[in-house]
Amino acid sequence: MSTFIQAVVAGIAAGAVYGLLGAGFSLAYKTTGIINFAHGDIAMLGAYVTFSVFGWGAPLFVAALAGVVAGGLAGAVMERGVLRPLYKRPLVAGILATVGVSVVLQSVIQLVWGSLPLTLPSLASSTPWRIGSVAFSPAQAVLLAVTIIVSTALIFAVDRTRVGRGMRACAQDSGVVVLFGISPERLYLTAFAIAGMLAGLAGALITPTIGLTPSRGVSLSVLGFAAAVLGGLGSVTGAIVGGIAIAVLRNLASVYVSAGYADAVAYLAIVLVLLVRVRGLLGDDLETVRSV
Amino acid sequence: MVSHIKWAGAAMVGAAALAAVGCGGSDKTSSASDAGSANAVKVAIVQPYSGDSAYYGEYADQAFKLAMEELGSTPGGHAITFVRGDSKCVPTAAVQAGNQVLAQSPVAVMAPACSGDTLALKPLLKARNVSACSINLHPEITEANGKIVRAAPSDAFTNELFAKYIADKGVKKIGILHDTSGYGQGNVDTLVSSLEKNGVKVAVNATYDFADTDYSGQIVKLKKAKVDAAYFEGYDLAAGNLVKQAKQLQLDVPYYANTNAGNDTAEKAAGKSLDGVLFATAFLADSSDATRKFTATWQQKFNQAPNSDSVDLYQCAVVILKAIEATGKNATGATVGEQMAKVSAPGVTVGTMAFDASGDLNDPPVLIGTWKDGKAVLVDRLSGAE
Amino acid sequence: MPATGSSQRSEEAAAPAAAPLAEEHAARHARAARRGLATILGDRGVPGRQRPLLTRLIAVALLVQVVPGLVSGPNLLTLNLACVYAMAAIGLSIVFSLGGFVSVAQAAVMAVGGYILILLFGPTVGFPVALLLAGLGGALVSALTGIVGARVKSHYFILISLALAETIQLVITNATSVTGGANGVGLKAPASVLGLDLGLPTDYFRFITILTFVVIYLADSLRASRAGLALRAQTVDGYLALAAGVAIGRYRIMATAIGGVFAGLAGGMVAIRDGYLGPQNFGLDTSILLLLMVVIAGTGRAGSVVVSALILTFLSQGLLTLTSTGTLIYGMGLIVLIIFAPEGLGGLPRLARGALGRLGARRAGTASDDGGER
Amino acid sequence: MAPEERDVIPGRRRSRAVAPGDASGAVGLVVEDVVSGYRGAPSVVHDMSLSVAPGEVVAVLGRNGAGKTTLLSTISGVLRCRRGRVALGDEQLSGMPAPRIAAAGVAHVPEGRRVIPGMSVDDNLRLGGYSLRSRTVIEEQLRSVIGLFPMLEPWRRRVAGSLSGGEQQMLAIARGLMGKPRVVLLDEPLTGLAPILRAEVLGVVDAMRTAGHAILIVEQNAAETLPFADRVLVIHEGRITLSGSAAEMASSSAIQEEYLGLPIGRTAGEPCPTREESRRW
Repeated sequence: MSTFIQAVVAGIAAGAVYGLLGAGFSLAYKTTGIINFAHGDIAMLGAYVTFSVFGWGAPLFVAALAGVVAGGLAGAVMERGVLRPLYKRPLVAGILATVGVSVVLQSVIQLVWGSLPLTLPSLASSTPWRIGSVAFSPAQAVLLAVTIIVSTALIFAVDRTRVGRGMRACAQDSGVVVLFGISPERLYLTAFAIAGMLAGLAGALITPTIGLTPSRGVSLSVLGFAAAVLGGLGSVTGAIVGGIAIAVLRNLASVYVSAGYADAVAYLAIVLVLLVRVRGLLGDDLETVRSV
Repeated sequence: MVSHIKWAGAAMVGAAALAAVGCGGSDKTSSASDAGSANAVKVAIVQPYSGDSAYYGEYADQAFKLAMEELGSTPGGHAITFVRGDSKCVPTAAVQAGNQVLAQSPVAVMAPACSGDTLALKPLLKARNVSACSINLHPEITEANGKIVRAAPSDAFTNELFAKYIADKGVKKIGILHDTSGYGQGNVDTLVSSLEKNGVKVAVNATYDFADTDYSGQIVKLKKAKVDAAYFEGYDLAAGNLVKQAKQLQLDVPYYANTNAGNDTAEKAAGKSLDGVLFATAFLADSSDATRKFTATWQQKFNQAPNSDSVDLYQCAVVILKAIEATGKNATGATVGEQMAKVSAPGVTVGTMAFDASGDLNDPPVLIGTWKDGKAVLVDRLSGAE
Repeated sequence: MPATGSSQRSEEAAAPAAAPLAEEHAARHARAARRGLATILGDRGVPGRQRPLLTRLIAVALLVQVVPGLVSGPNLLTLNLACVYAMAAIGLSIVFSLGGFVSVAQAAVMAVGGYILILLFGPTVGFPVALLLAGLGGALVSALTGIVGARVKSHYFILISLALAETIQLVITNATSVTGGANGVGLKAPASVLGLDLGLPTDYFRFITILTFVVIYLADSLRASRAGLALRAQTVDGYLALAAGVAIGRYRIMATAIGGVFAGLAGGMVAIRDGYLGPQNFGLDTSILLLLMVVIAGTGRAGSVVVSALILTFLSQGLLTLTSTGTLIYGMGLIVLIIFAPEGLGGLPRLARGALGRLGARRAGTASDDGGER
Repeated sequence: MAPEERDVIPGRRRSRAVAPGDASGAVGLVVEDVVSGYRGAPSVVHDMSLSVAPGEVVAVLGRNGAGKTTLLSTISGVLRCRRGRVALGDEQLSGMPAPRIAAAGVAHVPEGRRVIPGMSVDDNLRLGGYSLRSRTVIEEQLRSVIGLFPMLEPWRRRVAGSLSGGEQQMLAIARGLMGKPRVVLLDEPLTGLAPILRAEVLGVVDAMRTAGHAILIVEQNAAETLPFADRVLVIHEGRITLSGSAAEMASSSAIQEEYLGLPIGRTAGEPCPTREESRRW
């Protein structure tokens, strides 16, 4: 039993970051309909910037903020420079353009920081507390706390604020919202900037655990995308739940089924969920209605 | 549905085209032309130059740079041109890169740092009759009368000694985590068989993916199996991350690890968690006069600490340059290869590098190291003279 | 779809709402049908425009005779790879432009074909049989995505195909005893067919060229067939698919299966080309590269897919090696191409004419009539 | 161009009630010689001129494809003016992007309602007040708009997509009023509604007029719109072919003809009987 609890607890901590990644995915998708495969690379960029700023002597917390800002900037630049001409084009054009951005970001990271793996210290100690026979470290606690705070703020912003409402409306009918004084273009920019900031944050949070390598972004993108889809594309809450579900599932699968096939088990579960519930776990009705 | 006529038509296209080929006959490409002028030779460096392992390419270039400064840049009067292939640490890319650089008839090859790449290259080397120097640890890299010499100890050799060392420590039941890379598989296969020979039970032998970000599931699995020791195999970052996460999840048993746990990157990733982890390696900066001297030189020249990979690559560079030097005027893949097999050159991890019939180092070094206060220190020397 | 929305309307409101809804539905239908028809008629891939068989035969014979004499060394190897990719990309273009699926599993389907060939081909199973089985295996795996994919929506399909691709990768890397794991597996025997020694790049080129032309021919025939017509119409508007019902669903699965055959064959030919197969060869990056070939080709026609496969293979082989600067240029090139060539390579001539026309108009001082939606 | 003498139906003079979107700055909408159409297609609206004063309802009648929706889209900036100008009082609207025109006080209630189906009625309304920015102002406006549309009160938390057609139309109009507009453009507000609901919508239009909004309403349903309008324009093939006060139009036989369709053979270029008159608008 304690093994089970330990696997779940560790999964929740790891999944929180996937959830953050997924939330950024969902937000960008919700407003623009574009799936951003450079999301993980923006996260890595944020992490590398965090690394550099930390290296210049700034406190880790400040460095992480710099990473968040860098992520936001990258998201905004990408929206302005690459995606803007593509909104009226088929889905696949936007997606492939983000793949192009991913390639560009990877090579920029490699040119600036080199390919040698780098590391970043944790925001908090990784010496674990012991609760019964379950270990849980301050670093994991910080990670979880940041995720909860950020996602709560994000959910509030999307649900309750004027701009959040605009984003949701824009996702459903970008043609009509201009009649209310909403500029979809500005909202797209905002969405990608916020998504980029979320990615940067996720990058700064996850690198103490995984270290920095230029091409790590791809696997982060895949994780974030899976989390967002499982949770229901477009739902921030869903993305967080989806991320945690994936991590817990992987952990349980590697303990009780097979470590090598843990990912396959997780994917199988996702496919099954999608077959039963087309809109994902928490996706809104709109997802079943929307055709691309 | 596509009509049957269409498919029949397609078959006709195929048949007719084949007939066209038959009439034309096939001209065979001339393979491996001569090496060119007596003075200029090409040396191929097939390494990952892009992607996550691109630093190996950088190490290889640095290794040759240093070796040429120390041994002269024109061994035996041959001006050396380097042809580079990007193996990306992906075996099929290595085949592709190998095909492309071998088409330029190099006299020797610096084999890729990733075992899988080199394994994939082996048939090409044979076909082109070119020899390579490798730093791979995978046991199947070398073979009797093969085309590869290895400037590092084989994992088969290292792990036989390491397994006995682990058994002597009183370990009865061990859990192993390793990645699915070619190196990881080879490393663990040899370790497992040696451990079992020494009466150590391998309770868990789980894998993780190179791209994984979280190993908690696997580590919890070790906890569940109640092992009394853990062995972590992983490339630099993973080696450190595994140890750190295991400590975080309170897997309170002695840890053993492969050579990468002795790299600086691993230490940076894991910090103090690595203290006390015992790893088997061929190189420790502080284990002999030669290694200390080499470390100082490398550090000063390239502004970074050398690790077992950069040392081994340097040794390979030395072997290749020495072999070219010994060849005399007629340097071809075949003649340089002959010289590589019987080279006798000063090494860093071993006093003198010389190879046995299958291309493995004579008296290869096996050191047990650990981390203490941010420094890798020698615990024991299981093989190899200073 | 509106139908879903209507079921949630309150009971008392159902009566007034139902009428406009039905009207709207009918109008959409009509629009969809018109648009679908327009695309089909406006498409340049209609049967009447297909080149006659004889011309194709002569072209193949010429290529097969001439090219091996002109191209050699690394370039020929890359050319061979381009042909392999072209086959897989043509398969993907069927999945994409006829099936309407955005799949990132095509490389994994190739892997299935490749491993089938390399594991079966040997003294007991001949090369042609092994290659056919490779195609069949690809078809089965690809059809699986089609069956599952028919039940989910496009963004979700990407994840389904991703899941399949990753699972196939996992099986290959973990089933070490069968597949050799990450170290890969070598070809057991040299392959030859009809007197061609496929170990030689020149003979390999001859064979792959013929194979590619067969694939082109089949793909174009499929597009021109009745099924192809229906499929093309349904990708333009899902309402058509809805109207046509079951038949389209079956056609879409068929499209994925045929796309899979070509990928399976291509995978088998990778094994022959390298004499060696590893899981890394069929990663997400390869799938994305194939998807790029399809999108950059623009039209669904097999011929233009081959052209873009040639260009992208040489670009990626040339730029992706040795330097991160090369990768940077490659990435930027992709972005520029996607943004500025909305109709792919096929649209470039028109784009150029348009640009020239605008330039001419500006010179002449006439304001272009550019009013419209922002 | 100054608004012409208005053909106001006596008895419809209203007292200024304090109402949502109080259009106190008494400026009307002016459209001058506007040419417009869809991107990459020939112009649909040709040299159209009209004006709507505050507290006035102007109805535009015309068949499908006559250019009615194009006209409204051009005023609200969804389509760009190819020539001519649109102004609200002294403020030139043409050339501004649509969101800024909306913020300047033009509410466009589009054809087919276009409520945001997945969002609540409240959220839909708040969206209408997007350009007001201040949260308190939006909430205040929300209260007064709900006051004007009491039938929305029970549905406030419901998802807009689940409302009936009539309710959605009310919501769409209410949403338009949220932004305190001076001009309200209504595109086919009666289409697809049951007779009772149509009367209700027209009642709301009347209330808006009372509040002093300038209202431009586009309809095919002449019979029901006419009694409510102050003035009527009939457009055909993108040109104004008939215009006049609602009273005279209602009695005109030409309107019947126009509404049913022009006799074949008469093109827009030919002088219509009322062409002289139409120029004034």
